[in-house]
Formats: sequence, structure tokens, C-alpha cells
Amino acid sequence: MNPQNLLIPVLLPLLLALFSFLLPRGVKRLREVVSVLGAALFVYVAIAFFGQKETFLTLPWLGHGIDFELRLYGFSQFILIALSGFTFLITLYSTVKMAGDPRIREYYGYLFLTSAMSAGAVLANNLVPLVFFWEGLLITLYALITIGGKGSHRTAVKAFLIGGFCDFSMILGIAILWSQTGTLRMSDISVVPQGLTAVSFYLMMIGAIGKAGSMPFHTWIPDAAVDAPVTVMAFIPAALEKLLGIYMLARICLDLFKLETNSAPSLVLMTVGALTIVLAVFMALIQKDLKKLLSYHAVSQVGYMMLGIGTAVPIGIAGGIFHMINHAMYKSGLFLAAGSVEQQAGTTELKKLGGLAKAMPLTALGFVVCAAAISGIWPLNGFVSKEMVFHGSYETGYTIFTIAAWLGAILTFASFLKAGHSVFFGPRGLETAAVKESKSPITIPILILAGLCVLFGVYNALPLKLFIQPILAGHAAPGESIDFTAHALAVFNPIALISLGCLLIAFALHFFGFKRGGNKAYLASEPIHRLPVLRTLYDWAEARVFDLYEQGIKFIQAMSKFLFRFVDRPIDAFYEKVVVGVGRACIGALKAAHNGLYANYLAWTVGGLVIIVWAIGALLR
Amino acid sequence: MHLFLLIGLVAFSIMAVLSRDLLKSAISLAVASIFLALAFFGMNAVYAGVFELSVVAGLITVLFITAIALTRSDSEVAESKRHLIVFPLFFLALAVLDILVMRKLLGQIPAIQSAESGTFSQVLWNQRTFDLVGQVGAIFAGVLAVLALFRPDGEKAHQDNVSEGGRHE
Amino acid sequence: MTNNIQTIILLTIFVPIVGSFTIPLAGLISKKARSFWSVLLALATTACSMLLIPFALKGGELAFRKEMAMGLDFIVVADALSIFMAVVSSFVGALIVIYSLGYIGHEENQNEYYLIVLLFIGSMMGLVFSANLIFMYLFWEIAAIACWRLIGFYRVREFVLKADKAFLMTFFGAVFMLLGFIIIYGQTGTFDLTAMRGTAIPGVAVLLILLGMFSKSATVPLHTWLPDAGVAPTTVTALLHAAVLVKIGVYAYARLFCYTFKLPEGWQQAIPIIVVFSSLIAAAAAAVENDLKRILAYSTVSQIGYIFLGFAVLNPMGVSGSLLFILMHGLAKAGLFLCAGIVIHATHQRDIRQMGGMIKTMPWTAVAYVFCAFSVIGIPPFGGFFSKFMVIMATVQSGRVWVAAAALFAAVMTMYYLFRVFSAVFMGEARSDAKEGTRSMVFVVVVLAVLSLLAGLFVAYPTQLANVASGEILRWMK
Amino acid sequence: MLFLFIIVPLLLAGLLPLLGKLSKRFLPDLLASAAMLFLLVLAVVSAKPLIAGGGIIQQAFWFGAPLNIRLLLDGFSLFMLFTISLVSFAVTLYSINYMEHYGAKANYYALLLVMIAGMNGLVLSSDLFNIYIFLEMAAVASYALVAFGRGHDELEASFKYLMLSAVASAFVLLSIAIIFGVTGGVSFGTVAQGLKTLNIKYVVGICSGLFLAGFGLKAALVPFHSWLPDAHPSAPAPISAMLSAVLIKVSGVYAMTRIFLNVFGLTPALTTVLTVMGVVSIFVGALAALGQNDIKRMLAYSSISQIGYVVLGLGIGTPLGILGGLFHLFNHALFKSLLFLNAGAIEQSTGTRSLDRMGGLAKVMPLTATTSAIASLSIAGVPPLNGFWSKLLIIIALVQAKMHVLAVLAVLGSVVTLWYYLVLQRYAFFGKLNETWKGVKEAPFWMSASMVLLALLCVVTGLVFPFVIHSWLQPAADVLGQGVSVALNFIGF
Amino acid sequence: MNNLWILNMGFVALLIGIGLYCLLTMKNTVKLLIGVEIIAKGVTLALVASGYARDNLLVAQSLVITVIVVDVAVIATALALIISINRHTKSLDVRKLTKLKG
Repeated sequence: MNPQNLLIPVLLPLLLALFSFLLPRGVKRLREVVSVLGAALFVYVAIAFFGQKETFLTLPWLGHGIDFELRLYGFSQFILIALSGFTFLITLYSTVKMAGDPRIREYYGYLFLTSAMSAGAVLANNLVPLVFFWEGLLITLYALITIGGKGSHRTAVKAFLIGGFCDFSMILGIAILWSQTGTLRMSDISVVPQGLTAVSFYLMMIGAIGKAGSMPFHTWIPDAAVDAPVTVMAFIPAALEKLLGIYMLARICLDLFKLETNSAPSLVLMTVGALTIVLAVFMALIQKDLKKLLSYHAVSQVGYMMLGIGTAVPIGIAGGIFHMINHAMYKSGLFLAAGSVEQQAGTTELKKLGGLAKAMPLTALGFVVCAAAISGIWPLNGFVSKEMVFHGSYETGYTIFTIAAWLGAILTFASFLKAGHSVFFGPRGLETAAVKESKSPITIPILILAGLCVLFGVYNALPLKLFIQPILAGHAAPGESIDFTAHALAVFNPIALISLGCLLIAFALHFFGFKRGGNKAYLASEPIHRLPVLRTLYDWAEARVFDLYEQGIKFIQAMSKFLFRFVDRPIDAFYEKVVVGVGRACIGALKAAHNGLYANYLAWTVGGLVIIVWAIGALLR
Repeated sequence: MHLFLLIGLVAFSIMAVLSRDLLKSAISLAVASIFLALAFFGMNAVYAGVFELSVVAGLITVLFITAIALTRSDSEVAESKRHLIVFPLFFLALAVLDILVMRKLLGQIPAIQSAESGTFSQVLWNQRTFDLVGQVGAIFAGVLAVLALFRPDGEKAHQDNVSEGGRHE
Repeated sequence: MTNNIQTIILLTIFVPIVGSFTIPLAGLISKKARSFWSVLLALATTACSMLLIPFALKGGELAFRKEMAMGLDFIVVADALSIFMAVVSSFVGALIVIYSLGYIGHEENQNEYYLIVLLFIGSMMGLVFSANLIFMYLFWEIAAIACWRLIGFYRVREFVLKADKAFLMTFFGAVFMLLGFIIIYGQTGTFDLTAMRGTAIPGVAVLLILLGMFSKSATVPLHTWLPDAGVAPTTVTALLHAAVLVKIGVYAYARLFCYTFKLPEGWQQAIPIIVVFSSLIAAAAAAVENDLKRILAYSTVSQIGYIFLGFAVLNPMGVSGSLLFILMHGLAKAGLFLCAGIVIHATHQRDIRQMGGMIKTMPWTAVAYVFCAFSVIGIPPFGGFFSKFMVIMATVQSGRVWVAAAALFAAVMTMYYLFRVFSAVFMGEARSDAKEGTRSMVFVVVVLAVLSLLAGLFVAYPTQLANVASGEILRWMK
Repeated sequence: MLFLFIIVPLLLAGLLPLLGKLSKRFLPDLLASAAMLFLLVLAVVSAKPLIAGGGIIQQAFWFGAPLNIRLLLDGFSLFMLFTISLVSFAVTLYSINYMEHYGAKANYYALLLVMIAGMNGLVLSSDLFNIYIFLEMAAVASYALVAFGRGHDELEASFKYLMLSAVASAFVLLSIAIIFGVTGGVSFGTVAQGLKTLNIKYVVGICSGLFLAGFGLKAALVPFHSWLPDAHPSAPAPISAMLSAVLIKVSGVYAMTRIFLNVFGLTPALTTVLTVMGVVSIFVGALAALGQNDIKRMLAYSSISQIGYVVLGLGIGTPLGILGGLFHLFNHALFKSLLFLNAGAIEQSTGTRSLDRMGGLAKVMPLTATTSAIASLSIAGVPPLNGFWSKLLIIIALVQAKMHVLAVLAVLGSVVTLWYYLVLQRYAFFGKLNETWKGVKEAPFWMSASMVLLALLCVVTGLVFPFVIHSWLQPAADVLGQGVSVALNFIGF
Repeated sequence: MNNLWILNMGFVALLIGIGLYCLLTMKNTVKLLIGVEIIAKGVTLALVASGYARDNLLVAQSLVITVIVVDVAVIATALALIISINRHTKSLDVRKLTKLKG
């Protein structure tokens, strides 16, 4: 394949973006049509790329080893397909959902810019172009969130700052890596994380998991869920950022660094993953807004991926990556479904919704399938990937992580029972009486995604063999099996049984809560919410005590105030007060001395003479 | 004899300083001048002596007395009486210091002895001619100065009007 | 060839300097004539300096001299470093002159304004091409005079006070720098930079020279004049300071400590720490301040720290990064200042707490602001990203991980305060019905914003020149 | 022909009061200006034979008979003559307009001419006693000139100046008497020869001290400076310019330098005392100037400070230091006279010297403002103006002489200098126009002309400083650099 | 001879000391001028003594004459000043002459 073609995945969306920007606001149809067709073409390109030989493109750029290098190989082909697919689906969905938005022009522009940047980041084979595209995504993220309207700006800034922090960490990590390895070409780097390179690993890991939205860099996601358009949520935090973040994490753990099982970096990664699973899902459980609930799950699921990749065991890694693609599908589907509900009912608050299944059967169907997939119900894709992660973590010997993952599974299911129950079942809310099914461009993406969930679950060999095995091909120990299809849907092994048991517990929990809450589904999580210690913690979380961003901003403010008051101002005061003061004092003394008395002046003269004569005498000696 | 004259000179100088009446001071100064002139005669410096006697004891005293007369009517500045106590102490200290220093210097300082010949006028005209130009200039300056200070008041005296009060930073 | 280059260099220096004094004459004819003449001079300077680019790209170096008394020869050196600086500063300077047409159009003392600005550009040209310490100082101080007149342009008491403060502080630094030069002279017996390459100089001289550079480039602890000066004058003046003037010290640093002298080991270690500290403190101050222009001025101080850092780590990438930084910061900071100018012009106040919601009424300004802010923060694909990135990379490469971390933290702070401003000014509740600025004003900021973006997209071209310049450093370091 | 330097102004001074009766204004203006121009040309012309071959000693003639008036013209004296003539020419031009309202122009010019004759004589003399007498001649004229306005301030200032000056003269004369007593002569050659043969360093030390006190008072070095801030502001502006720019240098610095460097020979002890006094003067003068509200008083203190630089440079005694000191002397003559003339222009236009009451005068007096800005920057040592180069040379010399502390102080001094000149500029010119002065006019033609002339000289001297150094300063510095041998060469004549 | 010179110089010092005392402590401007005169006397004595001691009397005398003439000019100017001041202030007190200060 001609290396120049590698630029197509970047340039095509870029052109689409420019088209959208330049097309006057008045023109309506054309924009949507071109966007959908362009996105379709993008998908076509991605599919055409699939299976191509490994291809490199190198263009001179900045010198100093900083070249514009792209590389197409198995992993990036896979991500590219996913990326283009999501772009297409979201574009399609947006034609209806975003119609009439005053900033529609920018919306499509940013959407395609995001695609272009992501494609660039995926294809980059040099750390600098990688950072270039990677960090550039901040802009589109910022811009897309602000499209949400009033109040969204604050969230956008929050997302921007958090993202910026993570990206700067990554830059530092890259810089250290470069200083250690001497090259910026990703395909040439492979080091064991020790000493400085370990620092580099952690810093780059922060960049990757920050993008993926892991704890503690997740806090903008729930906020954005409220403020940003739901398509944006479905596209970026749910799909794209996971794709990119976990892609990057996988690259870091597999290519750039040789991550050893149970080494410190591995354990750190697993710990963060496990914590993310548990903590985020606890937060998700008690949410009373569908979008917010979904967004916390978007965080929680990242934990599985990190946990999987962090195990550094082939099955774990494969599970993590598989979970990434699965999550992108069902979480997008869920968000889109939520968007559909929002579109029709005008709200996503669980309390106000209910019994929509009849009115919106297709949306409900999509939602239920995706929810089942995320909860890990046999034989959907979520089950497969989660099992792989459980296995992987179990293989490391640290069962604690597996237990955390199970705990997450319980609560995930419980919260989705609550969500699905509140929205689509039970009594119909009064305010939502006139709700109808959404238009086909909305339902089709949802159903496609739901369908894919089923497909990837039942025919798990398709993704596992086609996409994931090639990634692991070069990394697994020789002789180790990397074909996981055999027991992917196997139920009769201890781990799978425990997992299924978890689902039962979750069901019991939900039922218990449902009854306690007076048959109100949205109160089903209250028993857990009200548990003694948890309640306090929840209260704190509501007050954003655990929001690293809020604390960070407070820290920055405090530190700034400190530095300003105690360093900058004193320096200025030195010039304004001390220097001027000393000057004044001297002036005062001199003014007092020149008192106009002749005798005084003469005394100086005579005294001066005496001193001079004495001085000369002394110096002559 | 020389010593006596010098002591007289110093004594009358002291009187000129300490006297509380300006006129007496001026006259004491004139007397001191006379002593100095006599000392000059004693050192064979006749011309200097004559000049001292005529110009300093004469002309300058006249100038002083005129000035005193012109300013006397409305200005009596009483000098403090402390001088009668302070001055002797000062003088004693000065004298002691002086004697100590000079005793130490006795015979200490080498010098070049020169023997000159000719008359005073020869020396004055042939060696120190340039001084005369300076003298003329100085006299010019003095005359012009007095003229400038006592010029007719027809043209207004320049009044400056610098306002008092400090600058504000 | 050589003669041509010589002529062009001399023209670059003397066209603005000599031309500046003809401006009052043009002013005698008419206002139009004067404006036209000023712009023409500025453009001619830019054109002259740009003519040198091919020469620089070939890695050419040219030094020639005019003999004068006592080692005070007028020596001109043209290499990639000086040509890069000349092009950047004359370009930004010319832009500023053009923009002044609109901004200054209604003020008094326009003759003086254009004279001084042109003189300033000329002194900048003279400075970058001088290879004699004394002549560097000379042009340095001419720039200081220009700065003094410009800050006090409105003649308001408080502004004139700030002008005096700026002049005094920079002069204080500069004369001590001169003393440092003289100490070097005492050691080497020459002021000729070309003859002193690779000379090790005593630490005291470094300290004294750094005083000058830090004061001119507004680095902690000699920075406080810049925020003050930023408050006082016209927006254009503030911009001139932020975009061009403060680069003088940085350039001198590069010329002296990267290309000529060997620093003592202790200073080599200390300087990066000092400048990062400066960067952090200024960022903190910018995060606390509420005065729009002061924030931007502090931001300049903070970014200057980066430029110093790139030069201070003494490796080619750092030098390249810093040179790029000079360009990118010049464009982006200019844009920010001009946006601030439009906002202040519209609202008649500078306190960001009193503003809000202006994105509705002035969308173009807001977008331009964000673009420039992105560039200053260092977000790709804007130009600022590359320069900042290269500086960080170079810092880490030289083994100063902590310094790089602190610098990155300063970048995070930059994000914070620039968006704090953006939120306060353009977002939230509208507090006044401020209108978008005039067409020309908006045009200007948009152009700068777009330039910031283009500089990022086509970063390879300026980098080429910067790399030639940084390649030379290797030669001298050996 | 050197005698013309003295006799022309002196004769004219004698004539002017008589001519003044004929024509109150025109004739004195014309004659005085013509005389000054003549002297200036003469100074330039005299340079030719000098550059051709070393120092010149010329004898004056009286109707064909040789008189024992030997005038010494070497590089140093020529340099001083040129400076004196230049400044006095500018000042005379300025006086044409400025002295109108004082009246008694003829008398004024006569005094000015006597003062110039005295200074010229001092510079040309080769004899300690002649130095004293011309010193007195110039001084007496200057007392009268300071008191010329006859207001209270002028008289008070003049009186203190006179009384302190008289003591200083007595110190000088006492020192001459001691030298005379030791060496038996007063001419430079004899004294230098005598001191060379005798080993009397303590006597020379005492005499140096006396000279330093006497000439130091004339030059207004701290702590002998106290009369200057009173006297210089009180005089009419052109006289202030003359006093600050020339008189203190000729009767103080020139005399001191000539004696110490060419007759006594500079000893390390003297170097230390001179440099320390210089630095102390710099700071006392500068800091005191900082606190002034009266513009001329500020300038007067500034003179003290700048004289400090001159003495500092000369005191180092190295060729470069001497060069720097002399160059600064020349530069200071230019810009300080210019500044005083500016102040005079302001005073004449607004009637005030108080900085408080001025403000934004640049608008109504653009020429004055521009020239004043140039002079201020120049005096503060901002390149490319002349003051910078001289300070640069002095500081280089200090560093080369390993006097690093003094170098730092000298540098700091120039920062303070800039400080108060910025204050001056801020209060007087740079700022909003004070409403009171809306109707104020720019200075009249001759005043403006002389200010522009000096300002141009400041700029040009800065730009072509190598030429200035080569043609005027190097010969002067060479003379001083040769030390005692210069004086020893005179014996033959 | 040398010792006589030293003796004379001793008296010169005394005279100058007295003159300075007068200048430093007296209030009356005319008195101050008398102090100046006393110092001048001391200096003339010094000149003559020097000439006498070194057989240079003729030169010394010509110097003294010049000094005296100059002295007269100075004294005349000073007295003129004093009289003018007196017209302004109606006083001879030097301590009241402190308008110029600072």
C-alpha cells in the first residue's frame, strides 16, 4: 500500500470538518447529507485498510528526531474501524438529534475534527505526532461540550483542565522516555519500567487513563453528562476516549514498556483499575439521572479494561482490549438510547420517567440489550470480556482484584436494573404521557449497536480472532495460547459461576430496594445509599470532596495566593517601598544636614580638611 | 623682637574676634595689621610691610568702618558671652597642638635655599608680570561687583518665587 | 554576495533608526503621509530582514566590522540566530505599526509615537546584529528609552510613574550588565563577541549580566515593572512590550550564554531553576490578579521563563524550542493583548470581575482569544504547543526532570488562569451590552489568531530556520 | 597669541561699562557674543600648532618688548579652553534674551567676561600662584554674578559662597606658601623639580590636603560642596550654567588635576582619597538631588554628583581613567549647561522653579522639553548619548584598576542619577499639561538656539565619540598621563 | 632660618585657627569678615616667612602685594554683599541667612 494513503484517515474527516465550518449556516440538508456520506466513506476507508500489510509513513517535520511518522498495523487498523464506525453512527444519529441546534455548523466541524485527530493519534508512530493529535483532542472536547449550552462552559473548562493536566503528564513521560531511549519512534521503543523509565511509565499511564476517564481523572464526565449534548457523551467519553485511552494504555503496556506480571507498575495499574471499578460503580448506583448514571458507568467500566491490561497476562490483556470495544458499543448504545428518551420525553431524570417500553419499543429494546451486555449477562459480549478480565486477574494471584471486579459486576447490574426499571417499566409518568418512538436515524444506530453486542457475544470468535489475537501476537510468551474463543462462553467454571451468582445477588439487591422504596424503581438503590458509613461518604462525594479537580483548583488557588502574596508582592514592595523608603530616608537626612547655617557648612569644610589630611597621612605610612 | 611682634599680632587678632563692638574689632584688626607690618619690616620685607600698613591697616579698615557705619543703625547682633570662656579653651588647645606639631617639625623639613638678586621692582616686573594682569582683573572684578550690587534700582531686582513645600512622590 | 548581505543588514538596522527621525518631517506634511511613511519604513525593515532568510537557511554566518576607538568597533554578525530574531521582531513590529494606525489615530503626540516605535524596531535590529557587547548595550538602552516614552504615552501622572519605574528597573539591570561586560573586558581585553567564543567567564560577571537580562525580560525578581507597565499604556504599547521588548533579554541570553561564553557549572545548574521559579511565581500572580492586562503581563513573565529555560538547558532542541517560542509567543500574546484591548475598549474597565457574557456580543473576539490562549497554553495544533513541547523535551533531555515537571505545572497554571479570564470575561451573565470592536480591530485579532494556528500547522518552516540556529550552538559548544 | 585669551575679555570687560552708556542692549550683546565667538575660533585655531608638536609655552609682548608672561598651552589646557569657550558662547547667546529683565546688561557681560578671562588665565598659567590669582579673579566675578539678581536668595547664596570660597582660597594660598617655603619657587617646573629632589612626602601630603580642600571646595566635592546648591540655583540661568558647567571644573577640577598629576605626581594615597571623595560626592549629590523640588537646586546637586564622576575618573590616574574623567568633564559641561538653560527657559516662561507647579510643559515648550530630555538621558548615562561613553570609560578604568567596589557604586550612582532625572522629566515635561500654563510660550529665539546647539552637541558627541576622543581628549589625557615629567620640562623655558 | 620659618608657621597656624574660630562661632557677618581677614593675615605672614627663610624675599613680597590687592577686592565685594543683605533683612546675623536649605 502506498504510504501516502495513511494520511487519508486524517485528511478525510479534516476535509469534512472544513466543509462543515465553511458551509454557511443557512444551508441545512446538504451538511447532513455530506456528513453522513463522508462518514460512510470514512468507514469504507477503514475497512479497506483492514488487513493491509504493516505500512510506515515518514515525513520530515521538526528535526531533532521529531518526524511525522504514521504506522498502520493490526491494532491501529482495528481501532480505526471502530473509530470510523462510531463516527458514522453518531453522525447518523445527530442528523435528527442535533437538528436545529444553533451551533450545528461547529458541531459537525468539531465532530469530524475529533475523528481526524483520533485517527492521527491512532496511526502515529512517533511520540510527538501522537501528542500533537492526542492533545489536540482537548480543543474539540472543550468545544463540543460548550455546545451543550448554558452552564456547559464550566464543565468544558473542567474537562479541558483535567485533560490538559493528564496530557502534560504524558508529555513529561514522553520526554523522560525520550531522554532514556534516545528515540521518539514508537515502534523502536521497548523498555522495562525501572527507575526513571518507571516514572515515565506512570506519567504516560496518567495520560492514557486520564483520556480514558479513569479515577481520579473522571470527574468531568458526570458533569458533562448533564451539560453536554448526549451525542457528544455517546461519542467522546463513551466511545472515543475509551478507544484512544485504552489503545494508548495497551500500547504503553505492550509496546513501549515491557510490563511484567505482578511487577510494581502492573500492580499500580490494577489497583487503580479496581478502585475505579468499585468507587465509580458505587457512585453510579445512587444516581437519579439516567445520563449521569451512565456516565459513572462509563468510568467504572474503564476499571475493567485497566484491570485487564494491568494484569499483563495475555487473557487479561485480551479481555481488557475486548472490553474496550464492547464497552464502546454498549455504552454508546446506552447513551444514544438515553438521548432518544431525552429527545422524546424531554428529561432523563429517573423519577419523572417510567413505562416507556410500550411507547418506545425499539429504544427500549436497544437499551435492554446494551444494559444486559454491560452487566455481563450470558451470552452477550460483556460477559465474554468480563470473564476474560476475571480470569486474567485471577491468574495474577491477587484475588482481591477479582473480588473487586465481582463487586463491581454486582452493583453494575443492580444499577442497570434500577435504571431500566425506572425508565422503561413500571407505571407511566404523567409528564411523559405523549411520548412516541424516535425517528429511524436515532433508533437505527441504537439497534445496530445492540446488534453488535449480541454478535460479539455469540460469535465472539469474530472479534477475538480477527482483531485481538493479532495485537497479542508478538507479545505473548512463546507457546502460550492466545486463542480464548474456546471458553469464552463457557459457564461451567468457578469464575463464570461466581459471576453469574453475582448477577443473582444484584437482582436480589434491586428487588429488596424496590420493595423498601415503596415500589418506586428509582429508589431501589436507597438501602445501599443509606448504609451508615457509605452515607457519609456519599455526602462527601456529592459535595465534591473527592473531586480531584475541585481540590486541585483549590490547591492552585491557594498556592497562587501564597506565591502572589508572599513572593511576588514582597518583591514589588521591595522596589516600591524599600528602595523608595531608603531613598526618602537618605533625602531626609541630607535635607536636614543642609540646614543653611554657614557655620555648619564651614565646619564640614574644616572637618573635611582634617579628615583628608589625616587620611593622606595614614595612607602614606 | 620678632616673637614679640607676632604675639602682639595674635593678641590683637584675638581682640578683634572677641570684642563685642564691631568698631573696636575693626580697629583691633588694624592694630594687628600694624604689628604684622612691623614684623615684615623686621624680616626686611619692606614693600610688603608698607603695603600691609597702607592697604590692610588703612584701606580695608576704612572699608570696614564704612560698612559698619552703613549697617549699624538697624542691626545690633549680640555675640554670645560664652566666647569669653570657650575661646580661651579653644585657643589653649590650639596653641598646645601648634607647639607640639611645630616642635616636632623643627629641623625636620629639608628645603631648597635660593639666593636671589636684583631689586624688588625688577622681580615684580620681570618675574611676576602675570600676577599684575591678575591683579588688574581682580580689581576689575571687585569694581564691577560693587557696581553690579549697587546699580540703580530703576530696573527691578529679580524676585524668585520658588514655592515652599516639598515635592510629593 | 557578501557585500549584498552586508548592505541588507545595514539597511535593516539603519532604515528604521534613521527613518524614525524623518517621521516628524513627514508629520509636517500631513497625518496621512506620516502614517503611510511609518508603515512603509516598518515594512521595509521587515522585508530587508526577510531577504536574509535564504542566507540563514544555508547556515551562513557573516561578521564584519567598522573600526572605532578603544575596542569599541561596530561589529555586525549575521547568523541564523540573529536573522531569526530580526525577522520575528521586525515582523511583529510591523504588524504593530499597522495596527497602531487605528488604535492611535485619535491620540496626541502621534509623531512621537511613530518615531519611538520605529526607533524601537531599529534598536531591536541593531541589537540582534551587534556582536560588540557595548553596542548591544547601546541598542538595549535605546530600546529602554523607547519603552519609557511609550509607557508614558498618555501623559497621565500614574502612567508616567510606571514608565519611570520600568525605565529605572531596566536601567538598573542594564548598567549592572554593563559592569558585567566590563569585567569580561577586563579579562579578555575585547568587547568583540566573535573573538570570545568559548571563553569561560567568572560567575560574578554572569550574575551581573543576568541582572540585565532578567530586568529587561521581566523575570523574577526583576519583573514587577512589566505588569505595571502593562496596565498603564495603550494596548498597543503593552503589546509591544509583551511581544517584542521582553525578548531582548532572552535574545541576549542566547547570544551570550549559548553562543559565546561558557557558563560556570554552578550557573548552568542554577539558571533553569531560577527561570522555572520565575515562571511559577508569575503564573501564580496571573492566577490571582483581577486586572485583565496585568494578568496578561504576568502571563508574559511566566512564558518568558520557558524561553529562558530552553536556552538555559543548552542543547539544540532547547534552543530550537526557545526560538520557536519567541515567534509563537509573539503572535499569540499579541492576539491576547489585542483581544483584551477590544474588551477594555468596549467596557471601559479592566477588572475581569466586572465583565461577563461577552461571547454573545463579541463572538469573534472571544474565538480569537481562545485560539491565542490555546497557543499560549501549548495545545496542538497551535504554534505554542511545539515550542513548549520542545523546551520540555530539551529540559528533560538535559536531565532536569523536576524542572520540567515544574515547568509543566506552570503550563497547567497557564491553562487555569487563561480560562479563568475567558470564563469571567466572555462567559456567564452578561454585565454590559458591550459591542464588538471596530472592523479593523477585530480583523487584527482574527489575523493573529489564525496566524497562531497556521504557525502550528506549518511549524516545519520556522523550525527549519530555528534548527539551523540551534545547529550552530553545537559547533560552539564543542 | 595665547595672551588674547585673557586680554580680549579683560579689555572688553573694561570697555563695556562705558559702552553700556551708549547702547544699553544691542552693543553689549553684540560685542560679548562676538568676543565669545572669537575665543571659540581662537581655541580651535590654537589647536593646530599644538597638534603639530607638543605643548607650547608662549611669551607675551608689550610693544615689542618681551614680558615675563609665559603662557602654557598643552593638550589639557587647550581642551579646557575649548570647553570654556564653547559653553560661554552658548551662554552668551542665551543671555541675549534671558538677561533682558535683569537690566544692567553691560555690567553683566563685563562680569561674565572677567570671569572668563580669569578662567582662561587659570588654564593658561604655569605657576601655582598664578592659578591662585586667576582663581580669585574668576571667583570674585562669580560672587557678583551669583548675586546679580539682588534678591534675598541671591545675596544669601552669594555671601555663603564668598565666605566659604575665601576660606578655600586661604587654604590654597597657605599650601602655596608652604610649597614656596620648601622649594623656593612657585612655578610648576621649579616646584616639581624641588619636590623631586627633596624627600618630604608628609609636607606634600599636607599640601595636597590643603589643595584638595581648597580646590575641592571650588569644585564642590563632598564635604566641601555646601555652597553650591545655594549659589548655582540663585544665579541667573546662564550664570548657573556657566558656574556648573565650567567654573567649578576650571577652578576646582582643572587646578587640582594639574597640580596633583603634573606637579606633585599622583600617589596611591591621593588616588584613594580622590576616588573615595568622588564616590561619596556621587551619592550625596545624587540622593540630595532626588529630594529637591526646585529644579535648579536639583541640577545643582546633580553637578556635585557628576563632579564626583569626573574626580573619580581622574583620581584613578590610569590613562583610561583620566580619559574618562576628562570626557565626562566635557560632557558634563555640555549637558549641565543645557539643563540649566532649560531650567532658565522654564523659569522665564512660567515664573516658577518649583517642580510641583510645572507639569506637561512638553506640550507648550517642545524644544525645551526635547533638549532637556536629551540632556537628562545623557547625564544619566544612557547610550548613545555622550554621557554614556564617558561613564563607560570611567567604569572600565575602575574595573581595570581592580576597584570593583567603586565600580559597583559608580554604576549604582548612575541609576540614582537616572532616577532623579526621570523625576525631573516627569514633573516638568512628561505628564498632563498643567492648566495654569496653557498660555505659556516656547523660549525666545536666541535661548532656543543656544539650547538646540548644546543638545545637538550632546548627541553628536555621543555619536562620533571616537573622533572627539582622538582630537580633543587624547592629547589632554596624554599630558596628564605623563605625570610630573610635563612640569619638569618647563624648567628650560 | 629654618627654625624661624617653623616658628612663623606656628603663628600662621594660630592665626588661621583664630580666624576659623571666628568664622565658626560668630553671628555677625562683619565679624565673620574680620575672621577672614585674620586668616588672610596668617597667609600673608606665611608667604613672607617662606620668602625670608629661603632668601626669596623679593618674590615673596611681590606675591604678598598681589594677595593683598586681591584681598581688597574680595573684602570690598563681601562688604557690598553685607550691605545689600542688610537692606533686605535689616540684620547682620548670619544665622538668619538660612532661607536656602535642604
